[in-house]
Amino acid sequence: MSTVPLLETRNLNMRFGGVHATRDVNFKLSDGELRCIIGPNGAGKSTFFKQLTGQLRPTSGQVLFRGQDITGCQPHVPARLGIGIKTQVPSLFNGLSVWENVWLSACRVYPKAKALEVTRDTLERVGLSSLQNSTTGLMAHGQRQWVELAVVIAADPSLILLDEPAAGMSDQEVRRTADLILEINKSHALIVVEHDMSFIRMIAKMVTVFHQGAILTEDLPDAVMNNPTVRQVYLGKKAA
Amino acid sequence: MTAFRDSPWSAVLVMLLGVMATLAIPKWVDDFALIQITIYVVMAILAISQAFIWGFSGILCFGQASFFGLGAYTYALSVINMGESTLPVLLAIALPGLFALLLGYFMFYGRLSDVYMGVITLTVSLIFFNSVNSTAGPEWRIGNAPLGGFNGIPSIPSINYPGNPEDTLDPLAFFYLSAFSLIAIYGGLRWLISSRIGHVIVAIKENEQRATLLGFDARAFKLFAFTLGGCIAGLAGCFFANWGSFTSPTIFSLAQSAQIIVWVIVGGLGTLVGPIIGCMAIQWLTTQIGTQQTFNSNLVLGVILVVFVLLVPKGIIPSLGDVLQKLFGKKVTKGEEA
Amino acid sequence: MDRRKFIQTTAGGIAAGTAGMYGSSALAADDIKVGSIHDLSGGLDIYGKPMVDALTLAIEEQNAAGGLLGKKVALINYDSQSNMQKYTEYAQMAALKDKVAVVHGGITSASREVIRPVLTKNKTLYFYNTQYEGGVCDRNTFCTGVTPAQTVQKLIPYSMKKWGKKVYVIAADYNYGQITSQWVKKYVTEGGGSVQAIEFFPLDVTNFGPTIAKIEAAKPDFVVSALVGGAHMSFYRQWGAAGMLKKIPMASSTFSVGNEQVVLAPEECNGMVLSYNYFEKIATPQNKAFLAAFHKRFGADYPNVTELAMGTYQGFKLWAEAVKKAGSIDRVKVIEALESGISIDAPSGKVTVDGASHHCILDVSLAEVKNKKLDILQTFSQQAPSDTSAVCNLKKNPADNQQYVIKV
Amino acid sequence: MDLALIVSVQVLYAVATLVIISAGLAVIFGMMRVINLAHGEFLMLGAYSAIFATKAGINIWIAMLVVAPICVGLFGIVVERLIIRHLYGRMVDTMLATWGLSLLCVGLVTSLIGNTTSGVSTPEGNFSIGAYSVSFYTSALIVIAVLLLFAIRWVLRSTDWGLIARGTMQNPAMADVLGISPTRVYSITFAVGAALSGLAGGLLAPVSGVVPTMGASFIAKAFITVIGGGSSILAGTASASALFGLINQLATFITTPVFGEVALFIAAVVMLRMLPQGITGRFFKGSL
Repeated sequence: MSTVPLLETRNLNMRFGGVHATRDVNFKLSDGELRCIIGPNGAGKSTFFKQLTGQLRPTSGQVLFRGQDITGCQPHVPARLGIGIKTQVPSLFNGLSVWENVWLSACRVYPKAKALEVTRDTLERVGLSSLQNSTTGLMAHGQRQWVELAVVIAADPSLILLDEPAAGMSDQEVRRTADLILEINKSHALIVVEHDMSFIRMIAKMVTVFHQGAILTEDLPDAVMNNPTVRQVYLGKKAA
Repeated sequence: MTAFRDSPWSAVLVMLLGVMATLAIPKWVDDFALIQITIYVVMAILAISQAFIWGFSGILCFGQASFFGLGAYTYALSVINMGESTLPVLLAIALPGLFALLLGYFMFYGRLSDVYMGVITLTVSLIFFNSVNSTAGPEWRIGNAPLGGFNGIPSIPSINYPGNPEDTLDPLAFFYLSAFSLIAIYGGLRWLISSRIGHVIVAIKENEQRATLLGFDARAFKLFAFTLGGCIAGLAGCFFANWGSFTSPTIFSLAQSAQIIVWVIVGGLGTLVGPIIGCMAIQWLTTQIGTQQTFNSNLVLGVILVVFVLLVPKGIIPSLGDVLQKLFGKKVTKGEEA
Repeated sequence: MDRRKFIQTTAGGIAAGTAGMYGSSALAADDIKVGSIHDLSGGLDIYGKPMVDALTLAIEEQNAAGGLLGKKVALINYDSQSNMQKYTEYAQMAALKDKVAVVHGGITSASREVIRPVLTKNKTLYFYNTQYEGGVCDRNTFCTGVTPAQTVQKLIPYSMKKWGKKVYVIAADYNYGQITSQWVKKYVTEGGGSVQAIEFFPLDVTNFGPTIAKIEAAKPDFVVSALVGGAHMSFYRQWGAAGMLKKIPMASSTFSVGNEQVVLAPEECNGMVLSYNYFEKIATPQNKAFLAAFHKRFGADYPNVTELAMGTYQGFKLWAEAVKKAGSIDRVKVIEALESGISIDAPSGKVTVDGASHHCILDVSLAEVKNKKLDILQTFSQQAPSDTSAVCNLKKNPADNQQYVIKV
Repeated sequence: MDLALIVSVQVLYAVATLVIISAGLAVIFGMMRVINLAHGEFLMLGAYSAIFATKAGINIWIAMLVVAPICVGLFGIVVERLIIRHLYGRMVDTMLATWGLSLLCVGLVTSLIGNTTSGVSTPEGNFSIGAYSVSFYTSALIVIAVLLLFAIRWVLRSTDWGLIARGTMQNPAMADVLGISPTRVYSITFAVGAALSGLAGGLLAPVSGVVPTMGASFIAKAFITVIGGGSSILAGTASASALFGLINQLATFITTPVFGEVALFIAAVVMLRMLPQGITGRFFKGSL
């Protein structure tokens, strides 16, 4: 494993007018790692996520991917470097079929013939082969989340960023999503932003807790659960 | 059958019909009607350029008349100066294309929303109209071709067989040239749409953000589509200047832009065949109105546009597609029309 | 949704119905067909309507008097909708499909230059009945309208004698305005005067504020206007509003051609001096009879028979005379008849075709606008189109086919 | 010195004209996000109603300031009920439907009223500044433009209808919940926008030739002013009118009226590119 971290941020800041959304965030992720980011609403999780994907240009600080500075680059550059991005609200080609959505992602990376094969395998892997002809716009929310997952992994990115992949899902669907993410982690590093603690417990190895735009602590899930400050700030309110 | 998979068959079918029509028409039509049909075909090429950039690439361009006019003027000015028409025809494609590239870069790399793009393209065509309209003075000339301002450039030499400037195309040969160009462009666009680039362009229209997150630089693809649309419209302009051997600033006018939009809306946004049929139908209707004094042409065009936007928003062809589908009850989970 | 489906089917039905209605109008096989291409809608309709009315009256009178060579004359009307593409389409339609004997049409010089080549190529006789900048030399074309040498040549000396030598010219920005302003400059310098400035305006300009200020700064003795179209009307209105009419008098080579004197208030245009071939107040018996027939046909409140309307009326009469003399509607025979010097006693006085230049020798009068009427000041009889005949002689070289732009 | 004075009066006049012709559009597009390409024809209808009223003996000022807005306002209600109501939220379709409406109006007016240019003479006389004379009417227009801005500001800021309208536009669902019927507010707002356009038409009748096709020359400038102005209606329209009016008049003075127009359009295109959200997208943030 090369010593250079897969993804690193150096005192990343973001100010919207008066709001200081992210404060001097230093974050490191190594190859193949699965990291979860949790924190109450408004803790800066999504802002941090958008700074990584280039959707938001940071006020100051750096974002490095394999040592290469990608701070505030054009939004399509991270994807070309091998970062797969799934946004909070499923964003798909609604007018096109599931097959076409996944094929489009594959065809950017692979030549024509290989792309067809990758598309078939990816749909197989995510279990959507039976739905490949249906139009994504007309599908249920849970299914659309999985289609988006398939679209992201079809391009075989080395790092996948997922923003609340389990949002709006039934327990049984959450269970299946967790298995999927673990299976994906066999070949791809992942960062999952989520605030559903039961889901976190199913998949997490390391957890980073955000609070008011800064990293409060980074630890294994159980340790995070029992950390008094985290409880007071985050779990305490919920538990009471 | 989703939008992509059924396109090869319908494309081949339409092109076959086109070729048959092109060969049959000159046989059973007198030469006046042939000249009339030629202008319909030329305008159909313009309609296709608008259908491609708006229907498939999602670029709301209200100023397609600028490239159309630029093509006509470039051809007129260069053929008067050069005599031989082959290079002027190429120029009439390249220059509008280049202008589309510059204007497209100016707009797409500026994060403009659709509405602003519509207004800017409309304003650009007005800039062309006002500027060319005020070049009537003798000092406005390029080489020995006066720009002519409001009265335009009369008696423009027509396209000649490459090599000898004397042997110019007669109306029949010009009809064949325009018709086969239309068919070739139609085929080319359908091939492009079913190719990888085409898929990406359509995907960008569907959801630009997702396409960007997949690593496609949406701006570059849109610029490519916009430039291609500019070239096709330029060629249509060149044929238009050739057809009437005349061109004037009214080619850039608001009314010309409005007509192009009406053709695509009436014909069917999101298809290529629709606007061709819409264009020919409207052209025929406005000419008929001209010979009858009963209705005012603006009134009829206005009613058509309002009725179609309210009642038949998808245009003739897609609505026909729906009707046929309901009649024959084909079990098709059809998302967007091809 | 049933309601929507119902509307869609009826909408489809209406569209088909209107399309079906457009059969060609009733035309007997052996009628003599006369084509008329004028703008009856769009920006230039204020000129086209009176012209088509006059042509209709002329043809009805001809048919009432037994038609032409024993046949009925039928008018085929095309509305070119102030759109150049339509001019080309209809010229081709008239020449190739309807195969008319003659085409009367074209209002602006731009539209003439569109249809003239088409009609010449397709061998259809063409009459251009509008006053224009002169210089057209084409064996297949006859221009019955007045040219600068006939009108401006009278207007400028009269105005300079009356008001002074310093002139400011404003004109419509197309070849009519461009060339006519050159003629104004020629006659002003010949009369020992000086043109301070010539300003050109596209046809859709409506805000003349800055221009009026510039004219005031130049302090000319009088202004010459060659403005054209409905939008330019606002110049006269703003000129009157700024109280300039009393300070700086004005002469015009285009005013009243679109009946501007009827629309504008007297204090916005009184005192303007014009020069044309026809005014309603011309005291010839033919004119009285013509006006009576015109008002009977088109209503007593018809604003004013314009110069262009009379040009079209006389154009048709000249063509009819030539057909009678040639005894056939064959193009070449009619041209030869016309070139032999056809002349008619028209409402505007004697009008004779000048065989060499294919233009007309006719009376020209100077008139002054007074309370929406045009009072005749002076009349000059039988003025020749000296500007065009100086450069164009179709008898010597009949193959000549171009418009000479007179170098002044 | 007089020339400088005259130039400034002309610039003010041009700015005033821009404010007047785009006020109605600012309401309809600025507040309702409805792109009304028939705005030019609303102006034309306003001009014709002013002329017919004056010919029927009504005092010209009443015809312009009262009759024209009311007629076009009523027409606006009819248009909103028949066409615009079905198209809220579908911006491109509204654009096309109103374009059809504008062609339809031109055709209808041409066939009913015919095409002879009609008009009414400019009221009041003129006065002179130094060697130059300026018509009272020009200065009257400048004053009216300023009054118009303040009137709109007063209505929007300090009347409950203004508040309801602004609220509904921002969040129709919320208005519904509070018992205000958005459909009624939409039709009233559209009618007010149409009335303002009618007023503009009436005011411009005396200074321009009134023909069925006169709308075309105003539509482009009105749109550029409103879009150039940006989200907030008043500050945006005022600042954009000032900027574009100045550029137009100065270019006209230096070169010819044509290049004055071209300069205006080029300035608009460049500015839209620099400030995609319009002037008030960046400056005067949050003002009305």
